Amino acid sequence: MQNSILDLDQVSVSFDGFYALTDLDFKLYPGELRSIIGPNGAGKTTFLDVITGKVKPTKGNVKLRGKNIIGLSEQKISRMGVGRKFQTPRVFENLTVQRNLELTASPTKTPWALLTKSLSAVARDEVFKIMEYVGLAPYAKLQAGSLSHGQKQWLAISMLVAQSPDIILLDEPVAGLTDDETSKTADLIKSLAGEHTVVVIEHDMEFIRDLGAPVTVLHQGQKLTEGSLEEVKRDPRVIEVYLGQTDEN
Amino acid sequence: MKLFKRLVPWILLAFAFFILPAMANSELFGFSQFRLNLFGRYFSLAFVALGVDLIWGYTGLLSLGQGIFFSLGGYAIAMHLLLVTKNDFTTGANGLPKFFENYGVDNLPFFWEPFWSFPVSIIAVFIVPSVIAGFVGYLIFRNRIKGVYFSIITQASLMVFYHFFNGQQKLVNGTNGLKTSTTEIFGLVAGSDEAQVLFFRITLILLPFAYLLCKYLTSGRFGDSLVAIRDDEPRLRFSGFNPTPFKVIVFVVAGGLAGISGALYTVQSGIVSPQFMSISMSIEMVIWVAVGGRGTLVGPIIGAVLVNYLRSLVSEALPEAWLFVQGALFVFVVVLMPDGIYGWFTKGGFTSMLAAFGIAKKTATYPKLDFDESVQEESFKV
Amino acid sequence: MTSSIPKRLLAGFAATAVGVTMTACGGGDSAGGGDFDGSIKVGILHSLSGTMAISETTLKEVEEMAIKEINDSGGVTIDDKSYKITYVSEDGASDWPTFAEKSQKLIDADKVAVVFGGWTSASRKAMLPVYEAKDHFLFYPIQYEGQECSKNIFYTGAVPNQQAEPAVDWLFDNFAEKYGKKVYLVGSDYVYPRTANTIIKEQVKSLGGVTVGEDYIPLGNTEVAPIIAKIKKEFPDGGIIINTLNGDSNVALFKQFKAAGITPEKYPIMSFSIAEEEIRQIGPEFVGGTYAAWNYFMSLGTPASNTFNEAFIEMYGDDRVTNDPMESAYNMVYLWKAAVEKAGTYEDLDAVRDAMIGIKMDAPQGPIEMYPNHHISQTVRIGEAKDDGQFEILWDSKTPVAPITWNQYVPETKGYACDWTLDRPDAGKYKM
Amino acid sequence: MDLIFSQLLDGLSIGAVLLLAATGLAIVFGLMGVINLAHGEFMMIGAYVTFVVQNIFRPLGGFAFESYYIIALIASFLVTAIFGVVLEKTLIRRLYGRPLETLLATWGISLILIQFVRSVSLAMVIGIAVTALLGWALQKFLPLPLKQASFASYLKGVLWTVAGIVGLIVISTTASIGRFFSNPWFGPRNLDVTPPKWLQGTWGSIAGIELPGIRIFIIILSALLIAAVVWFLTKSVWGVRIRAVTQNREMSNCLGIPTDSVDSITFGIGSGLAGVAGCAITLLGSVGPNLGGSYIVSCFMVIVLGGVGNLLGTIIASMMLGIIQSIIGSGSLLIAFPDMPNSLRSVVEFFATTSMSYVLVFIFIIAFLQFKPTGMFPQKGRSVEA
Repeated sequence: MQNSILDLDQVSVSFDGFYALTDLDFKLYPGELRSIIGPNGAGKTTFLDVITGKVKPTKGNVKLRGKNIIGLSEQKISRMGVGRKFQTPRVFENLTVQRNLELTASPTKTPWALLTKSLSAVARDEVFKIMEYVGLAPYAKLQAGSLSHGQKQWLAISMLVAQSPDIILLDEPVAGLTDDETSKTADLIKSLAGEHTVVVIEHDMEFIRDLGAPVTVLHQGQKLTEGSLEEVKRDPRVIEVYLGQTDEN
Repeated sequence: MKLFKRLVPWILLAFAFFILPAMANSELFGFSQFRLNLFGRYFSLAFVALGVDLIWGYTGLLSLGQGIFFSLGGYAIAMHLLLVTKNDFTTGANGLPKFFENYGVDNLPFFWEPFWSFPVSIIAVFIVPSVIAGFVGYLIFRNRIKGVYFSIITQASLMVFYHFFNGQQKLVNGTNGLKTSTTEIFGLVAGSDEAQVLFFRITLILLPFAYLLCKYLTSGRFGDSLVAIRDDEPRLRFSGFNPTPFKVIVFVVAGGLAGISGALYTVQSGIVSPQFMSISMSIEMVIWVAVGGRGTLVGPIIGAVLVNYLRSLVSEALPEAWLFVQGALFVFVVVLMPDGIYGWFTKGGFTSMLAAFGIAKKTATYPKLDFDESVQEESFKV
Repeated sequence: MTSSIPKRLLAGFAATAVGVTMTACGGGDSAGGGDFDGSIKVGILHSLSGTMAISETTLKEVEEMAIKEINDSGGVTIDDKSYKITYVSEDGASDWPTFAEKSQKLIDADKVAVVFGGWTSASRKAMLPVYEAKDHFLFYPIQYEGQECSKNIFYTGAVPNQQAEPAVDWLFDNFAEKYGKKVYLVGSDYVYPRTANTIIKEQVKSLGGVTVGEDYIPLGNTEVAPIIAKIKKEFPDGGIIINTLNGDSNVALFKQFKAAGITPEKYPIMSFSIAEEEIRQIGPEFVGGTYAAWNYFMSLGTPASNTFNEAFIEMYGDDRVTNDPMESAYNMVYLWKAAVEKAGTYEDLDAVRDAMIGIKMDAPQGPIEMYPNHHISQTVRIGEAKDDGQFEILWDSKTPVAPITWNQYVPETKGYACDWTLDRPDAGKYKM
Repeated sequence: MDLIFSQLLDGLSIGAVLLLAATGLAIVFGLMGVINLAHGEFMMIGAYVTFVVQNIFRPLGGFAFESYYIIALIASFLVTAIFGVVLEKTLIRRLYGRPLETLLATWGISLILIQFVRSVSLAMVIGIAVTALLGWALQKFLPLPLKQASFASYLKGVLWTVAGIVGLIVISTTASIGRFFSNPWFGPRNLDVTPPKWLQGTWGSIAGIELPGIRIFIIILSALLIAAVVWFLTKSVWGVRIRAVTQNREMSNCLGIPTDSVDSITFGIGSGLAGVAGCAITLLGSVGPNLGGSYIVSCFMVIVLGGVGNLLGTIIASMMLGIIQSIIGSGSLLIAFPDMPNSLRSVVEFFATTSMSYVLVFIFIIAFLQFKPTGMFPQKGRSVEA
């Protein structure tokens, strides 16, 4: 058996007695593509918060390549190769598209390096390639704030790609995108898997199906079940959980 | 045309450097030595405004404590001048600055000892504020204190320094502050016209350097990270950046600029006192930047000069009205002109106004700008 | 001051926009009108905005009144020519650097013959180097701590030997028997109270007394609870308190004193900065029964005093009061006029300054004279605040007391004097 | 023991003043995220209202005058609350979500208010009324095509400027009529507010310590006000609405809560509390244009120290600051521990003045925030965005 790249062991998170995650076990292997679904309040975002260091678990262990990362700052974890896209597309609105990408593509992220060195030609080429790929090239010199919602989603994902982390965490990457864009995003994500380890959180079942990846279902901070989408869909517990809910789609 | 635009600031600078002192000398158009001196002060305030712009306009951290660094620079240079000058006006019987006599202080407080030396004092003008800014900044930023909390804490720090300087007569002459008019520098009496013209020119020579420093800091990816901190700091963190050193560096530079500003201002106004650390002074620095245009580097310079010039005009004509005008300025800029004057011009506010009135751009621009000469000059300065 | 705002403002903008220095203020009307042969421009520099505006605007008013009186009675006469006094008023904005800046403006841009201005010691200290550097001419009207003697400044307020020292003597004469020779000092945290208290402490020591406590409150602070606690501890059954607080803190002090049971019956309180105007602001029910030492009280009752009071009320309304600083400010305009007439010039500042010394005047407070140390002799009076907002005069020095600039109680300055008629480099402070 | 008790009492009363002043700010800042630097000036307005009420009642004398203070408390709440609502509707509303901008704008407002009370006269009031009326009328009766023109917003500015200039002319002409019009109502002077007899002097004593009436009254008043605020926020309809809007604005909006009115009311109440604080402060100090400035920084310190949006934190923080200030500033440490080592002694002496006790308090706060950056009682949970 391969060594897991990310390993959550009995992780619990509580806010003033309310448990957002309860004794969650989760393993991720290099190159894997994994989808996570679950109704609202299932703890999906908290799950990402724990991995990226934004929230410190009340209990349990989180290991990245066998190294405990609990208590490390967000930037340290990020530098260890974990990238995240947020639920709402968060980009630097007052920088141009190109500069957004160049900033995240910077290999060393210390003030001194940014002041004295210019970005390598290779990295700059990479940025252009990404922009070409996602169709943002015409907007390269435009301020990110003036992009449409869909374009911002793309830019946010592109920034992750430019950052090129080992583990890519995507929180609702296709919310608010058109069908075309959605399927294009699915293609992009599939092409990333293999070289990177990708976790996708989504409500959009069509999209999850497109990805064709193993699915983990979270409910009330716990792992309900795991398996392929078809298996999961047949699980009576999953049906029960979702029936009570208003499905956003 | 483009070349011309680039030259404009330098022409203006040269004009201010050579022509204004000559005008003041011959009292041409009623432009007196006193006015020249005032303009020297306005320009020296542009330094601190540049610093505020770095930290607030670019990085989004509203410091209400720049007065600390401004005053420290002023105190450093003033104490040096007081120490090295030996004349009846400034020196007491014990060979120390006269005010020490009032409190029966016979030994110079130890921390003033280095200020006998000119080079040390000049370096201290920006190093001392920088170091303190670095220390304070590190403590604050390390804990991820930002937004209004940062503002409030810088204000509290300001109060610490204010009360300390106010309460310590024996060390820094308390409320009275330090006076430099009768001290001597480069063989001139600091309050004399010759020295004042010299200070004016030194200010103008240093200003482009401060500008270029800021330009250097803000133009590359370092500058981009500052803007990124302003836009979405947590996001930047998730991209692997540690914002703390960025913020500390910017705060340090802003502190150093404030120190230089304070020193230049002090020698031109003849006094540094704890009043420079009053709450209002530090907030005013912010409004200069806001009026000129935050997030641009020309803006703060325009703002500092323009607002202070306006202040002189209004408070000479009608002292009571200044607070009204100033208050209105705060509200107006924040609500209706968030980009400031320079931003309004460069971001198309002006053209869109003309367009709104249905005036064709080209033909209307020239007479309009010609008519308002001050606007034309100021907006391209440096 | 709301009159003709737009006109003056617009005039101001128009004038300065083309870089012309302005004289758009107050009485700076066109020069030499009417029956005058010319005009002399003087400067008035007080805080018209900020914390100190409360007190300083009254000085501006009384100086305007003196100028008006002089102009109405023929102006300044030099060589049989009469000159009208015009003035430029500037705002010190309660900000010491601004005082320095505006002084510079008055001297350089407006080219005034003399400046009347200041209130706080800090503002004077800020202006002093400007006048010394430019070798110009300032009149300062407020009682202050002394220990200063500038060639370029004339001081028409009291120095400690004309106010604080006699007051301490008087306190001991009247209350030492009951409370012992113990005093508690309360002051604002700036140079006047600190220096004055240094002198008082030395004096108390030489009189065989002790200073049991000394406290300073930052200007504008209104929290005095800790001080009350300390006073009650030192003086559980009453004792002598000397108060050199300035401004707002006084209101807080007296209100909270009363609430804490520190009342004049048990605690004789002597204040050096409370005059008629302040009684009204604090409220007579709080300060009534406390003492103050001044050279002038509105209730003095001499003909000269009544004339002065009536003229002021005539000009500014019958709800107004006069006080010592105002009288002092009024005097200095007349003193300057007399010196100019004696010197026969207003432009040669050296000559005017030389002529100044020895000028005598029948002021509202009685006879005064300018001494060679640039201070004036004054009569010292002690009054008790009454419910009608006036003082009842309990004691006076009968004759004017000569000013002593370098204090003789303080060891550092003991034996020093100032005499600007002497031709020696250390005339400002020489060993007697 | 005596000493400690009396210092505690002093500390409590200093703290009670801080608490009074900070409660309104805590509501506005904690619930709305608005930094109101004009809060101190609202206190000043409250103090001036007290002064006016006193002058109305003074001629009545007797019982009527003795009870004026109660009416002044209510009046100062109402008047400042109205000021607050007007400010919210005209200015603050445009700046929600931009706290730093609010900070600057409200500072501007505070400057205007300070100068306003200094120079307000009948002429000025007439002038302002004329400006407002004219400005409103000009907008109202503007021909429709002009209203819809592309330059309408600029035209609006021009019209207001015209109205403003007309107002200035009105001021100067009416002022020149006579003193009746031009005399400032309050002027830059400090004014005298006399507490009614029953508040003056001491209210008996406990264990040999006299209880100053004013101090006790302020402690009681602040306790009552806090109780009232807590009741309002937790039990009343509007209070619940306010909390709902604080927690989730969109959701509240969907549920039919008038969020606009909620904002106005919250800000109005916060301002009104400032007015009450101002009224209370007239008992301790003077009424003057600069009254507010000395409190504003301390108020923010209290809130930051206590934790934003937490009334309990505000209470504890203000009492803590009050007690520290009273114990350090009065130098009673020296008296209580007469035989401390010399080095320590000189340090304590160094800080045993009012100025230096401020320095110490502020240093203490900054140091405290090093360990607890979000105050004693931070807001918790996921809703607090990093």
